[in-house]
Amino acid sequence: MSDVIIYSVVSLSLIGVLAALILFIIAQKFKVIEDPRIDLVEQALPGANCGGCSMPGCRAFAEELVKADDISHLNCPVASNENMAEIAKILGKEIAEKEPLVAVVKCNGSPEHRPKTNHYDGASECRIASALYTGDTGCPYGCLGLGECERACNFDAIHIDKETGLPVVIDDKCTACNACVIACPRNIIELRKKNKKDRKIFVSCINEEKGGVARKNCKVACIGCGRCVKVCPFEAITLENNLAYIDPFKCRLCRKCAPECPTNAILEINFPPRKEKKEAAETPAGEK
Amino acid sequence: MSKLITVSPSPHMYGGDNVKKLMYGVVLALLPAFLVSVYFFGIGALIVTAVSVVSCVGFEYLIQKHLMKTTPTITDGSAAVTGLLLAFNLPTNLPVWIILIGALVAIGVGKMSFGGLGNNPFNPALVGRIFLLISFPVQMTSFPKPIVSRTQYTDAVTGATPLEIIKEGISEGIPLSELMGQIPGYFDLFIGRMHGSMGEIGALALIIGGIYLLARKIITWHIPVSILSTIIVFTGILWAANPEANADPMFHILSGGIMLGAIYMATDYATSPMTPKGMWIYGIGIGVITVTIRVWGAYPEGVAFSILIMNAFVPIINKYIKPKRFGEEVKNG
Amino acid sequence: MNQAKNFTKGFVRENPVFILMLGLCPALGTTTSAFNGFGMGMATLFVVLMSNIVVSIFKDFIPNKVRIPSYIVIIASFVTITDLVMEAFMGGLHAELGLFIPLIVVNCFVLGRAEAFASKNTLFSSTIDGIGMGLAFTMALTMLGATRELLGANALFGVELIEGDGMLVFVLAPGAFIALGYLIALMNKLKKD
Amino acid sequence: MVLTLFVVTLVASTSLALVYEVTKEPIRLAALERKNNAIMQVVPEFNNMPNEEEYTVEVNGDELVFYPARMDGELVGVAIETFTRRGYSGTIELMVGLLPDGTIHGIEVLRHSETPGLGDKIETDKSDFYKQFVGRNPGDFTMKVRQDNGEIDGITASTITARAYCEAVQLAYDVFIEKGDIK
Amino acid sequence: MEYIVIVIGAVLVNNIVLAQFLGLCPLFGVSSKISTAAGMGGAVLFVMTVASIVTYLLSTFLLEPLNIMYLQTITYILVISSLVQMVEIILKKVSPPLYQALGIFLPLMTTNCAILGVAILVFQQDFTLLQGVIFAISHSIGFTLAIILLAGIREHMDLLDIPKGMKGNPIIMVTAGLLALAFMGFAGIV
Amino acid sequence: MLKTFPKGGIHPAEHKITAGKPTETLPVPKTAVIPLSQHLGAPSTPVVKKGDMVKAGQLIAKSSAFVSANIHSSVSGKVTKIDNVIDTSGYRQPAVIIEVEGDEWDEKIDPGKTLKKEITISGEEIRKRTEEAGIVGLGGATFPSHIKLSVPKGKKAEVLIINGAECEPYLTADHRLMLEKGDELMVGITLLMKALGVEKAMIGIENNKPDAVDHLTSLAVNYKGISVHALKVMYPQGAEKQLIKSLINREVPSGALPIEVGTVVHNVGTAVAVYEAVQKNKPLFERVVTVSGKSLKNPGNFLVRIGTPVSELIEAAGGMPEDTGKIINGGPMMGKALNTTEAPVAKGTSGILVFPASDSKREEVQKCIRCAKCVSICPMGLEPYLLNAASEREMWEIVETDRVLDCMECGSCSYICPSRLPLLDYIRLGKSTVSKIIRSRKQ
Ligand SMILES: Cc1cc2nc3c(=O)[nH]c(=O)nc-3n(C[C@H](O)[C@H](O)[C@H](O)COP(=O)(O)O)c2cc1C
Ligand SMILES: Cc1cc2nc3c(=O)[nH]c(=O)nc-3n(C[C@H](O)[C@H](O)[C@H](O)COP(=O)(O)O)c2cc1C
Ligand SMILES: Cc1cc2nc3c(=O)[nH]c(=O)nc-3n(C[C@H](O)[C@H](O)[C@H](O)COP(=O)(O)O)c2cc1C
Ligand SMILES: Cc1cc2nc3c(=O)[nH]c(=O)nc-3n(C[C@H](O)[C@H](O)[C@H](O)CO)c2cc1C
Ligand code: SF4
Ligand code: SF4
Ligand code: SF4
Ligand code: SF4
Ligand code: FES
Repeated sequence: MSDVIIYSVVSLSLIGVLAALILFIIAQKFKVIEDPRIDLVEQALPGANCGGCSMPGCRAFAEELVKADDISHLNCPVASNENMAEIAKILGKEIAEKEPLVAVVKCNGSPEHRPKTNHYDGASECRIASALYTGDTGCPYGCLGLGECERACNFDAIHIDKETGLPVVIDDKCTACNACVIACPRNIIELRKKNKKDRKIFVSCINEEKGGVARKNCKVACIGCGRCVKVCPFEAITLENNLAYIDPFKCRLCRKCAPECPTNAILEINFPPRKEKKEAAETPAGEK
Repeated sequence: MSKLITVSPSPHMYGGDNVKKLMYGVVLALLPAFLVSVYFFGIGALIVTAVSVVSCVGFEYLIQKHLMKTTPTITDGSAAVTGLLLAFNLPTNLPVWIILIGALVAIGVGKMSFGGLGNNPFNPALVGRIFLLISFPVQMTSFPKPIVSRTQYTDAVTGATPLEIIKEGISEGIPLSELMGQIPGYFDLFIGRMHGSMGEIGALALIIGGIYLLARKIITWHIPVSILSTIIVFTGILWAANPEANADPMFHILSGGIMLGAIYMATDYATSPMTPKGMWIYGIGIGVITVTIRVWGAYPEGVAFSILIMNAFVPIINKYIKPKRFGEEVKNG
Repeated sequence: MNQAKNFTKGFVRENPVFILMLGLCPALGTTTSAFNGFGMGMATLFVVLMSNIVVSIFKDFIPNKVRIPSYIVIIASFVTITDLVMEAFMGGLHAELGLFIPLIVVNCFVLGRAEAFASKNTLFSSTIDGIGMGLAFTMALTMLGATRELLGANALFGVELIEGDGMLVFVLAPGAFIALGYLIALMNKLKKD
Repeated sequence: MVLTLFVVTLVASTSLALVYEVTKEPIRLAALERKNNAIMQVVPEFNNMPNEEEYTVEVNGDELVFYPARMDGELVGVAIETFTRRGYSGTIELMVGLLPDGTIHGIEVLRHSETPGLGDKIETDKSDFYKQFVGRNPGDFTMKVRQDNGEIDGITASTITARAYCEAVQLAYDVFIEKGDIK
Repeated sequence: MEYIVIVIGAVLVNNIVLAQFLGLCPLFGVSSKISTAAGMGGAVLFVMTVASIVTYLLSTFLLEPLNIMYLQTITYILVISSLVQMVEIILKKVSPPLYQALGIFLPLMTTNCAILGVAILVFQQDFTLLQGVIFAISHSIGFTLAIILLAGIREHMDLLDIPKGMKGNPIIMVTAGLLALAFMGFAGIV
Repeated sequence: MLKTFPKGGIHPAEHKITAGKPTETLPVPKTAVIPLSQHLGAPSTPVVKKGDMVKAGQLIAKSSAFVSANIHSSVSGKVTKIDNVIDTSGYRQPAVIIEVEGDEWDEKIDPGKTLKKEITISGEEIRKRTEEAGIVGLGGATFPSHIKLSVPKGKKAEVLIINGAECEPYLTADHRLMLEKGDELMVGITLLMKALGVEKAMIGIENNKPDAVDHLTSLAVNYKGISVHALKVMYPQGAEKQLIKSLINREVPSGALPIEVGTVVHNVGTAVAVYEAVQKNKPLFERVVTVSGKSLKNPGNFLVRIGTPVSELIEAAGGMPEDTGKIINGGPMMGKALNTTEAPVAKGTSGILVFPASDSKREEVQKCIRCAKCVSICPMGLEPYLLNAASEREMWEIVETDRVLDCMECGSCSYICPSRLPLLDYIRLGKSTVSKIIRSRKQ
């Protein structure tokens, strides 16, 4: 009876120790040096494996972070600033504070403003339509409304409005991952600084045609008249190729420009209603 | 301009075939075999077919409408083909409730779970049939006698199929020459006077339908020919080696579901390879596995299993067997 | 830690079988009937619970490098104990479950609990976790067993409900996979709602 | 490190050994009881200890185990542990109880791995298949399935199992008649 | 002949995953790509064969003579887990791409029932060493076949729209079920 | 057996309604809009400015790069502006707009119709004239022809292939040209042969134009080295690589040019244009355009000045029918749908098709049923169903390794698909994305 106990104990221990020993030797022989920080960084990342950083998954991003000398250009859209700060601490590297951004759609040409000139009947993809011709309206710059951006968004933050046929961004859901910006073949979407209370002022048009042509095809096109440029007290607006652009970092949301625009191409969103001029306060599509 | 002109990428012209026409083409091709079945099995053939087709179409409708919440596409005819082919794979005295289970499995598990037409990796009708065969081995292997039980449905006189007789006999060590006396002659096999599943009898009618499918370009010849030739070669070798223990190739291709399988079921679009070379591999695989199961396996018949097994290989075949690219191997001269 | 949540997490949200897809072999191999599933679940419950307890007690004494081998030895011991005890006192069930009892030792779910939970948590939490997850596993196996028994043999816990044979496939391998597939789909739906 | 592992295995093996020692006897008893139960099922009432009188008979290299059952010293039947390898999924082991004249008194299945729902109908609590054998003397009827021109109704879709079952019972009977003279 | 029976039986008839329910975690975990599935198959082949040999020897020359077969489970698992670790360490050095591909799944081999199950079966079936080795190799081939077929179908499904409710694990399970259904056709060949 | 290529191809309904209609000359338009980008390659640089007076045949824009072509005025009159207009490409592109006054031709041009057979200049000069005359391939690709005439070092042209297949349904411009300008064509071919230094030329014609085959065969006896071959009616018989395979049984490797297998392919129209440029000094400023469609009153073949608005062609063919749903520039298989009838005819415009609304809308799309029809008809041996699915799901590696770049956009796959999948739409998307990926990889 005690035999069994002795045999058991001895053989089992023997096997255990033997296995440990062999393992130990092999581990020494086949050592691979891998940076242990990769694991640490990976744990600090959100682990969503969304590819928003343009790497194949979080681990690859972690490896990249460890490898790179300057990580300020490496950016995980999902991670918060704390996450990134933690990673920077692990790596002992500097990291740029991320300015919160949000996507805005720079086309306001709903069918009432921008009548259809033909009927598109190809595969329902903006990239395919845009590779074919100028589009189903007179404007060769405007949104095609086939929802490439909606499909690109992993966060359910951008949707085509059925009535206007234009995409609308849900500010709270948008992580500024840039996916829709890349997806849009017409470069209509821009990531802009996220202001307090989600306020925004921007020129909702990218048409570079001459004023007359642009206006003919779309009632709310920017015609490049330059009146907004003149009224802006902060020199935030520039005019190039018949198109005005408001620099989000220079703009201080004074709202002087919007009422100046003869075509209502400048949108202001999430502001309290204006008292004096009713016309401009009417919030056009693009608001959620 | 009041009416807007249409703009779309090229081409601007389309061929005449569409999914509906193809599917109803298959239905048409199956008609002769159906009539043969009705002639031999009578009321049973009618009931089984009606129940199977209606329930397949019905289940597809219900699943699409209520589970997948999409617009039902039952008019494309693919569910009807599945229902018809499922019926062709069942004995004509099968209780209605078993047919319903078969249809639910074929359409629900075999097809719609994968997203419906074109998505299923396994042949839905065969999924239904094998599911039933394994679930209800008794009911699925009692086949009514042709002609005599035309007016009976459930309590038809049953008997064994030629393949069962041969298999059982050989396992008992009875020489083949003696067994051949117990089965119908080759002419009867050819026109379908034998025990068997509803639609697998009647090689002649099946071949006529097959010629129609080929002429309409609904199927290509590669799969049927590769299956049949493999079976002929393989069984021919076995037969030549020991004619007393192995049936001859003629018997093999005329009995059981080989014709039905090779012409109508192995050719199912969704579950067969895309290139001629792939089709040959697929067909040879089906032939070899069929004979293996018939000769060495537990089941007297192996076509259904072998098609399902080769269905599983199809994605791999499609991945590695590519069509001959233009300009690939430059043999200029 | 909220112990109620700790206890219930395994039933739907982190169900080892339906959601995490761990321990699939016993989940499919032993669930020919509700009773067998239940029995296997209970055997696993015992091993999970005991190994969780032992690991959480000794976690501080076990150096990191030999953590996994030590856990495996601990689990293997409890498995062997279960095996021996069941053979002695529950011969019938033991024969039914067969190979799958020693295989509890390789059930990723058991090691997973020891690794991911017990080695980081207190004795109490680990006990609750062991019981909760064990019960969840048992529930999953019983459910699967019941489904298969119901469809495959028209019976539940050995009681015949409808006269006649069921759909044999469900007793066999293909039916096991298919039944689990649809149960997972159902569970996913529950999880979402 | 190695030490910890050593200690863990030490503790584990010791405690295992202890459990083993404790369960060893119950396991043996449980196995014995199963056998006894089977014997009890297949032979008439007895008051000896058949498994203490067990002996084996060799046939073609395999062994059949005989358990004579006696009532007050008189032989009332023999339980024979027989088997066949020709089951659908391998070996089927049976306990066949014969009366001294060779009449079958009862049959129990000890072990099999036939398909649940098909071949497992040979189990006594799953179908009445076994009843066809009880009370009949294999010497008086062809103990074969109908397909083989015998008198036993096979199990539908499980001819192979039924055939194998008959074979195993036949084996027990044949050995009983030929070499089974009870000492 | 006897070896052919073992091979066909293990690969087709009693396929370890499709009929015997062993090694399912890796079957579902590592079958998203044909290439990784093949790698996993190779790893299983190696570990299963070596593990079967070592455990066979251990049982025949140590556990059985000493009458301590009840330690089977614990000794086997010790052997297997160290073996797996060895493979992992070696692979990391010798073939980093393969290591990358199989990555986290190598440790899972310790908890792969197939390895332990086959080791136990080899001993239970009273095989000779050679038979045991063939048995183990055949089973790992069966495993590889099943996992590659499943991976093929899964890769194919990447190009389809699987309904929402069935996406992911449910449809993979059903696919495995249909695969098992098809393989039942091999019943009785040996 | 007629010659053909071995794999794939379709046979769409031919609808060659205008085959029997002799070419009519269309009046000069009131305003000509001459796009600066009528060819493959870089747009030309204008050499005239607003207010300039020009004559027909006068150079108005110069080739601006290696792959580019000269552009000549097709009318005489005053340049009113150089502006962006939507042309047949569907995009807004720069064009020279000319207010027509009279019809005065450049004096160097010989406007006579007499055949000028003898060739007096060298091969190199032929090439140069071709370049000066702004000749681009008239078979559809509008690739500047002079580039094809200079054989790269190390390569040797053995045979010139003349593409008279005209495999697109409806189109008959080449057909008419072969019938009406057979001798000019033969001289043009001889010129091309001289420029290339080859002894042999083969004309390939689909067998649905037996009159053209007969006519050219009878003419060919008078010209050395030229043979005429009837080809099986099978779309895309006229595609360069397929035609080469049909005629000389050589396969141009993936990504390579015909010269790789010792041949150069030119369209019959191109050959005639070369004749006119070399022998008559006439630059390319007019071409034959088929205007056709089921509901047109007077479909026909018209000799049209480049820059004529499409609307005038439709007017000449009997006016825009009530039921018009689509207007196509080119054939129905490869042509481009226009979004405005104001787009001007360009060098590459071989046909203007007016489709009734009933033929214009695509049918409802179903899922791919994997019927393999697209695989079996793809003449390039591709797997359209796979390229389609992979492009749709942005699996670009598959798209690339399965050779999307070999696709010549013949449209056979979209044509045949019983599920009406927009295969070619997605394949084009795949092609452009993969090219972008490859380009960025090279950097
Ligand atoms: C999964 C499966 C399990 C089977 N199980 C058994 C079994 O347990 N016993 C048996 O005799 N046959 C079994 N079979 C064999 C078939 O049922 C076979 O057709 C039958 O043995 C012979 O048919 P019959 O009994 O109707 O004459 C099985 C077949 C399959 C596919
Ligand atoms: C970038 C490019 C370069 C070419 N270079 C030559 C060349 O050097 N020589 C030549 O004979 N053809 C050349 N070609 C013309 C092609 O051979 C071919 O005629 C042209 O692409 C139109 O053919 P398709 O209509 O069949 O597409 C070139 C084409 C392209 C696109
Ligand atoms: C699908 C397809 C069909 C074509 N069909 C014709 C045709 O029918 N006739 C023709 O002249 N060119 C046709 N082409 C263009 C030829 O490939 C090639 O570009 C042309 O013959 C070269 O001559 P060119 O440069 O003089 O135009 C076709 C091209 C493609 C891709
Ligand atoms: C030639 C041809 C053969 C077919 N064969 C089958 C078949 O064997 N089983 C089946 O369920 N459906 C069959 N169908 C119908 C249809 O393709 C089938 O439902 C698809 O597999 C569903 O995706 C067939 C269709 C065609 C055109
Ligand atoms: S794709 Fe990214 S940037 Fe665009 S809306 Fe969605 S979250 Fe915002
Ligand atoms: S914003 Fe761009 S991507 Fe989005 S619908 Fe408009 S064109 Fe398409
Ligand atoms: S369009 Fe491209 S893919 Fe389609 S058939 Fe033609 S060559 Fe093939
Ligand atoms: S022709 Fe259409 S349906 Fe058929 S395989 Fe190709 S894409 Fe799919
Ligand atoms: S439970 Fe068997 S491999 Fe995980």
